[in-house]
Amino acid sequence: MKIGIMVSEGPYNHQASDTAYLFARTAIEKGHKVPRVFFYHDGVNNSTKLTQPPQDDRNVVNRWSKLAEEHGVDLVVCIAAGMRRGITDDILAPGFRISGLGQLVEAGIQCDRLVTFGD
Amino acid sequence: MKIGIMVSEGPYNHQASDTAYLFARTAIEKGHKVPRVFFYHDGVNNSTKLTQPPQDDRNVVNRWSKLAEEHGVDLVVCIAAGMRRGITDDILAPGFRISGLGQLVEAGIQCDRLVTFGD
Amino acid sequence: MSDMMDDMEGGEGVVKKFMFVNRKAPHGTIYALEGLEVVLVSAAFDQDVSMVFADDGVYELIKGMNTKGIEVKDFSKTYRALDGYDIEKLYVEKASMDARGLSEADLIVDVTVLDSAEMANLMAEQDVVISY
Amino acid sequence: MSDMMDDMEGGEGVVKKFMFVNRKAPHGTIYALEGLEVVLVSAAFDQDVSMVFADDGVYELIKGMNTKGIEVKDFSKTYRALDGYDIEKLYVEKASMDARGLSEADLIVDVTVLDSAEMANLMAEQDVVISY
Amino acid sequence: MLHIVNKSATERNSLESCLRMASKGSAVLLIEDAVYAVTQGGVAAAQIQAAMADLQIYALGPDLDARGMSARVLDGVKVVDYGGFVDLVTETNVCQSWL
Amino acid sequence: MLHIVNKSATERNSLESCLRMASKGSAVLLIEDAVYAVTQGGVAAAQIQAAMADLQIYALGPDLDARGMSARVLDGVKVVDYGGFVDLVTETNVCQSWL
Repeated sequence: MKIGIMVSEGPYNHQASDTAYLFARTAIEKGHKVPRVFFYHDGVNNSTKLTQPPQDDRNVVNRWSKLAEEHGVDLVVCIAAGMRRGITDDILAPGFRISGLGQLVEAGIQCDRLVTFGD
Repeated sequence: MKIGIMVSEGPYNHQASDTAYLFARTAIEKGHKVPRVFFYHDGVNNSTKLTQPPQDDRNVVNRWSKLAEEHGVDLVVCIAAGMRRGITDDILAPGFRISGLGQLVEAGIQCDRLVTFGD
Repeated sequence: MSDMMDDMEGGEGVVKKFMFVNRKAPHGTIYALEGLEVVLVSAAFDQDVSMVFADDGVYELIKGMNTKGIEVKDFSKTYRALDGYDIEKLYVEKASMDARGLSEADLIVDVTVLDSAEMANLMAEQDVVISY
Repeated sequence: MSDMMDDMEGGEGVVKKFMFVNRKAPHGTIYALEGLEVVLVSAAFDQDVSMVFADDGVYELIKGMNTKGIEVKDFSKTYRALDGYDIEKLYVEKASMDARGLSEADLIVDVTVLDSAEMANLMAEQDVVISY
Repeated sequence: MLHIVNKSATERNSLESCLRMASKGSAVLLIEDAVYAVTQGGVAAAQIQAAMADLQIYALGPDLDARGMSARVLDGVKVVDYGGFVDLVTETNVCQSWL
Repeated sequence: MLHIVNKSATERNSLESCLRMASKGSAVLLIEDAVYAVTQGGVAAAQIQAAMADLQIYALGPDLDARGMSARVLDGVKVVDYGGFVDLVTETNVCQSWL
């Protein structure tokens, strides 16, 4: 089955991005496809390559990048929400791209399910 | 009177930073001093110079920078919270500096009041 | 359609029931404003779109807002423009209105008021529910 | 002391009553963890520090957490280390414990349980209250 | 003492907790989404009216205006602007935000 | 239909709203801070027990473990892991998150 995901909160401050990642990874392990994760609202803050979490903590951004690389997950950052919050191409981590809200609606149309994780 | 401020949420997603700014500006207009604003938790996201809000909207980051320039307000971004969230010297807007949590405790000791704005 | 969605065949021409659920007050957080931005974009995709206002989301539709004093954008007029985007299905939960002492006369747009059971049924028949 | 605080004379040697109010559950948000980081730093400033746990903040002190399954840091042992930083005033609101079916035996550290009126008086006599 | 509440009482428990732990004679200032609590006909109205026996209840005018709620404020609630907010902070000995 | 709730019922109104607007036979999955609601002795326990007449109540095990709450789960609540979460999403026709 094709499962789309929307993430509405940034890394570390809320558990939303952690739960979304573990859900996505598990869905893929179970044989489902996660064609796209759409980052909206403060969720756009998951896409910056500048984060440096403590050594003994998980790296939220890198985990998403790795999921994109290994499983072809399309990580889309909302351009309007990203501009408001200072997310630009220059600081984008691997696997993320900036695009419009149409990508969220498209994921809703083309995926069998759309699951939202937020605050 | 000396009033310290702590901001715990980022720009646009929550009203916290707007309220803190209007409070600080008004306090200064009334003759008080706002020696320091400390940005903690997602509040560190107020300090990036990369935001590009819509033309017809307020510019949260620039307003803080201007307040610092015109009234000597010390805008301190927590280093630990900032590293987790990808705030580095390279993307810091004018008037902001990165430092430790001791600056928050110090503001609590040296100011007559400390007011927190968050979610 | 983007490259990454190439393995999704059969997307064209599909009409799904999209519901956008608004449960947050305006201004205190950005969810109402950014939620509206998604709804406007969805109009271009020719889907069967409805909006629900429940809990504090009903406050988004209150008449007479004036945001000058807090120096933020007043986006409440946008709800009136939804009609022009063919987004006409606006539902409000009655229990949410009652708990806040509000009636339809307080709202900036025409809505359909549903009780909680009717709302439950409406939600259950959607294909996609996006909430904030 | 930083340059920008130069106009603040008389800061040295001052001992203020600092209260840190914890009202959020652990893990769902970072406030409990980052709040603990401030408290540890405050210990270096020789202030009169107390911590309050009320509402969902009492969940921060529950015994037996195991965060492996959600892949986040388990910081709950840090509460046991507070003692070593001379942070010994830990207060818990009784009404918050009762509403959650919790007793002192469920907690990882020794605390003083206060009723709401006692908590009110304690808060009112602080110099600085930092909450999250 | 000044207590500051910024969240809607119909969404979160912060106003209720604040009122429970505010000592007699304290001031409570409602800002941002918390201002809905002082409007007529809402479920929090009775709670606010009962609290006024022991506490001074204030609401931030610009936040009421922004939400279209200025004409609905309960009797006995004092509406202040940002200047009044600053005065409340300086005229009380300490303030606490119920986030 | 699957309803997902992630916030503590003692902090926010989202569980209450979800239970009010969930149609009979729906599944409700509690994750993150919402898992406290299915623990013994809490104020939400009665609400959950009443809801089980019409709804299937699930809670995410890893979130219960992380909060030290696994041994306190109410009878009748089904504890699932992330795999079970995925199954709930795929086995119901649509899901909604009560943020």
